[in-house]
Amino acid sequence: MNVLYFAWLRTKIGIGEETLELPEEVTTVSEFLDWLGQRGPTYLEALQDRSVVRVAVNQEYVPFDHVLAPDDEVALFPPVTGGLDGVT
Amino acid sequence: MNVLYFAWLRTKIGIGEETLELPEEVTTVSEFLDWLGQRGPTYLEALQDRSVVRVAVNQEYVPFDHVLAPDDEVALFPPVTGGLDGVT
Amino acid sequence: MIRVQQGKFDVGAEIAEVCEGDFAVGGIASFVGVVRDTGSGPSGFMTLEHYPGMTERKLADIEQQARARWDLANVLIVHRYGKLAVGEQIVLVITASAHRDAALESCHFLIDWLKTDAPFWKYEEDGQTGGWVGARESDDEAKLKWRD
Amino acid sequence: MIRVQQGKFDVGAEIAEVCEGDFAVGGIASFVGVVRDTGSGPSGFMTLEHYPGMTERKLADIEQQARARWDLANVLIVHRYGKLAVGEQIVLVITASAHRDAALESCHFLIDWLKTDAPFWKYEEDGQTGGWVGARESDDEAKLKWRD
Repeated sequence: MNVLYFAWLRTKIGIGEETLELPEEVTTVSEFLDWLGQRGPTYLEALQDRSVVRVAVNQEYVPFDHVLAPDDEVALFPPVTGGLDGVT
Repeated sequence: MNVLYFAWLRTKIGIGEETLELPEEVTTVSEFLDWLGQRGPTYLEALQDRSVVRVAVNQEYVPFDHVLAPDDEVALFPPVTGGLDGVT
Repeated sequence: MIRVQQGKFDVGAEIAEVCEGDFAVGGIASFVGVVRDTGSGPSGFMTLEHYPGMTERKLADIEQQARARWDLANVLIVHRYGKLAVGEQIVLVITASAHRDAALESCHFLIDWLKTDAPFWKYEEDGQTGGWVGARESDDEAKLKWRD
Repeated sequence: MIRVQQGKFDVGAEIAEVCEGDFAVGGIASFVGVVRDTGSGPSGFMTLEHYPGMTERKLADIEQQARARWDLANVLIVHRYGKLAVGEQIVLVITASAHRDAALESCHFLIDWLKTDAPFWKYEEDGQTGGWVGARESDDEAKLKWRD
């Protein structure tokens, strides 16, 4: 499975992209995040507050109970801060 | 008194600008329009429907009972059709 | 800032200039009006007559009204007059602000005013016939929405 | 039409192109967003990160929503990413229509969406320190007004 990280999730985890083989018992996004957190302290710290983690599967937002497929592109990122910058 | 004509008032009367000496008894815009209409058939025709004649004195809109002064710049024109053209 | 001119304007250059060096400006709204095809086909044209002097006064006045009502860093209104072909840009309104709502709403307000109250008269020609354009009532209604 | 790019855009050229040859278009509304000075002074800058592919999908989707809601002849959204200095143009929205309300309202709608939902993340730097920008709640409220 191809996994992408953006913004501070990327800088905390230290990489922007990796290919991971998920164990069979990991089926939902939520289970995937639990499993990912056990891969090391940087993952654990980056994923500890789930309220600021958004997940897209194949470039569409999904809820945490979404079921993953082996060929999915999974992206983890903080809530978007919007594009437009200059105005209130 | 300097008198200006715009749009179809200009094309009907046939000139864009003229200097006129008003008789003493002509004091208001309304009296001025009556007097102007007697100057010839083109004036009469142009001014016959007062509801489509707008008057500005010294570049400000004035009502028909406005009192004129000898040095005024008086402009006669139809209701404006606006600047912007392309959109509804 | 207002300008009444015969020549074309350069939208990109005007937008760049309107907030040059002003780093508090975050958003610039603009509206460009184009001479439409009024059924005469793309070869038609329009002549815009105005009252030099009074036009500038009226435009400057509406700019002040917009500035009093919204928090604007800058305002530019450029209006052309003279003979304009179908497809030509005729009017440009730019409003710059730190607030996107202020920029967009004031731009809308100015455009509604220009559509109805700008002291211009239009003469339309399709190559064979021509005529002065009359006032439109529906535009006056659009203006009423800006009343407090 | 949507574009996500690193390089600058030319507002005037984009506006001219958006209604090139379309004589039914009478008005073109646009909005240019500029990188503001967030207190770091005019020498600060911002890096805009995005998710290539998803960004384009999301922008194309909101364009379709605007076209479904308003009678628009054309829509262009250009959004930049990468490192941008204070004062640089960051986003451009152009909406062209035969109706000024449609052009201006849809432009406002798209800008509100871009401000809140465009899939970008901002990293601000003032030369010494830097940090990721958090989401803002007040912007979400602005978006609610477009709900039917």
